[in-house]
Amino acid sequence: MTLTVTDLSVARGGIPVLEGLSFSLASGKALILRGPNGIGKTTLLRTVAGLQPPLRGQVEGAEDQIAYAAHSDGLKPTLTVAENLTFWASVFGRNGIEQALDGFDLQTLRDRQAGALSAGQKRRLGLSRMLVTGRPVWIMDEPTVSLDTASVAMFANAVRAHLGQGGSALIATHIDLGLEAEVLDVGPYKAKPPEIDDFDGDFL
Amino acid sequence: MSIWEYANPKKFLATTEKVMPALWAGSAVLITVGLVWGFFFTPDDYRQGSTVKIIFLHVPSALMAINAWFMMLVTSLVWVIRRHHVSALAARAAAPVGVVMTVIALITGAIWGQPMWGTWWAWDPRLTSFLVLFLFYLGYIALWEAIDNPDTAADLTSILCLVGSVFAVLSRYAVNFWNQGLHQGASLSLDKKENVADAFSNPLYVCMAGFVLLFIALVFYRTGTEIRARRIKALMARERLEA
Amino acid sequence: MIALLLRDLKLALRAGGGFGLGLAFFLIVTVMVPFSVGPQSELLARIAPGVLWLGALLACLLSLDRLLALDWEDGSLDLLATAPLPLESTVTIKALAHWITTGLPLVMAAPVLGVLLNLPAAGFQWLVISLLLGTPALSVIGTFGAALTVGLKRGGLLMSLLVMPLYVPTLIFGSEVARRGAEGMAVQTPLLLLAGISAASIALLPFASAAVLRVNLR
Amino acid sequence: MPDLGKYADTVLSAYAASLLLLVALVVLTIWRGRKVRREMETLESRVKRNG
Repeated sequence: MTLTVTDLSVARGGIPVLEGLSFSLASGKALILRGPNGIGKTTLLRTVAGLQPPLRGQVEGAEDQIAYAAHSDGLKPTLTVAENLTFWASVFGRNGIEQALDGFDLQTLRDRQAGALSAGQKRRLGLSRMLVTGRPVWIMDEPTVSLDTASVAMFANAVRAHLGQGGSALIATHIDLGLEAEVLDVGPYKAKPPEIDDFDGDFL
Repeated sequence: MSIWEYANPKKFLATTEKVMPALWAGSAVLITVGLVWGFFFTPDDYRQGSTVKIIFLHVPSALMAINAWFMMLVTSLVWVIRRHHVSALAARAAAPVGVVMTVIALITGAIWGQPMWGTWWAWDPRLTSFLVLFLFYLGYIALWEAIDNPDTAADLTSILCLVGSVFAVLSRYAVNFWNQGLHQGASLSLDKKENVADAFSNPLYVCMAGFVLLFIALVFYRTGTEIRARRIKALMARERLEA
Repeated sequence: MIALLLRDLKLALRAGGGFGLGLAFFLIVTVMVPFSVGPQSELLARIAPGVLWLGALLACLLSLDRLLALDWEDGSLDLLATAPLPLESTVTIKALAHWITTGLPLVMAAPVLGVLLNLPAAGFQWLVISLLLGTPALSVIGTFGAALTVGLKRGGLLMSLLVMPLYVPTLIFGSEVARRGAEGMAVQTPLLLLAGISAASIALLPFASAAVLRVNLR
Repeated sequence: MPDLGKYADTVLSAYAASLLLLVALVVLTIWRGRKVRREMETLESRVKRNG
């Protein structure tokens, strides 16, 4: 199960931000994306996840294989931790949330309403959602925001275990997770603005 | 050489620039001739007296109110299928013209209805349908204005236009069913017996041609404006990105 | 799919879910009508079917802006879009949940409010039948409007502007059934047309709603 | 001026209202068109100078 990206260009709000990106992500591997704020990492991840169409190029092996985690966790404050996870598990056609609760140390919180969790606990719950999806390719956008050191280690362990089972992960992050992972700096792929004189459908 | 070449914004601007003066002049001449002919040189109707002269404004504006929506439907489809930006922008440019035409048709209808039917407004099927059409135009324009990202706005308004067209036709049948109405039948149709007298129909044709030309001129000009506005937006976004 | 429906119903019933607000709005609007038009029972009896239909329509409209906006804000829609469930099913389920939590209670409350407005005895059955047939259309059309405006900061007012014209045929045929029923006239034609509009909306509009939602998620 | 009879007010107000709306539409269209064209030209020259 390999995720292959060829000659990908992505646009934000109609303006190209990154172009000519190619990489592949084999099972058992992780790829860390780096680059300054605003360069288009989130746009790239959303394009790979299939939430927005690419400007050019192809993404192969992503459809129905990916689990996506972004800045917001998709949690309902009036549902309990267990109810939230059970819901996402059944949306992805699976059951069994115990492993996810164990992996992110959420057993003691399982009957607490998600609205009553701290920011870090919410994040852990959001990340544990990746485990219940059963999808092989994890696509994560700044997963460690508001996590403390212990929780970051917990997260790194979860990713390592996932890779050990033949999964893969594409992560945009600034901190060192201590993973054996390739690093891709997207800075050099910043889109070059086209000539100013001649404009066409892109209006540039 | 295919028609799609004009979907390039620059080519569109260059071409319309050339035909604009002819369009403005043509529409001005036709509307002036039609209205002067209609206003000064037609007899009074034996039943409606001089109010029949309102027909030279009422019928062409009503015609354009519907045709403008139809044009928006076609250009929206072109955008959805072929993704030519000029097409989406032309739909956006036509909407306010359609609104003004609808308002003219409604106002002249109300002013005409007052002496003829004894009321400014009646919930007659035709009047009601035009009011509903007016609401559809308002919603369409409001959606364009509300969305910042131009491509998203073009997609959403196109789908609204497609869905709205179906519901507009449904509403037309619904109001027909709901009230049989006071309004006379079509003023011009292939069935000769139904038609208005020849004395009125010739200046009416001139006015209708004039309104069509005026509509084309306005839509071309406004589409050009929308293209430039879109380019301004793109250039500003690009500056922000480079900074 | 069942999981999504159950979650939406659960969320509506929990604290702050807004269940019953539409119903309360329907009640209050109906109660306000005699204050504005006067208490004469013949007048109320004549306008009752139309007032009840309009009240139900407004109550539906009022609850629409939470339909997708909450899931949009907390990121659930992004995640649902990457889930195995097609977006077409997602919006259909959302509309169904909206109907169960808003439309169905309105249908059940309508006869009680009919008593308040002095609705003729013959009208009750047709009022309930017309609402039962018409409110699903209100829910799916409303879901389309909610999908159009989901990304906007103050989408509520704009959504009303967009959805109201789309409600016109349903309102006309629905209240026509209720009115004719109350006056003891034949209801077959508007009833069939109402059923047709509902069936076609339920069958086709989810595709438009899903397309619009995909555009908004980009 | 033709004799409009008792309907003079009706006909004249209909013509006045319609022509006013048409002229307003044309004037607004051209006014906005010119403004946007000027804006685009200034912006284009600025972008070209800087980039």
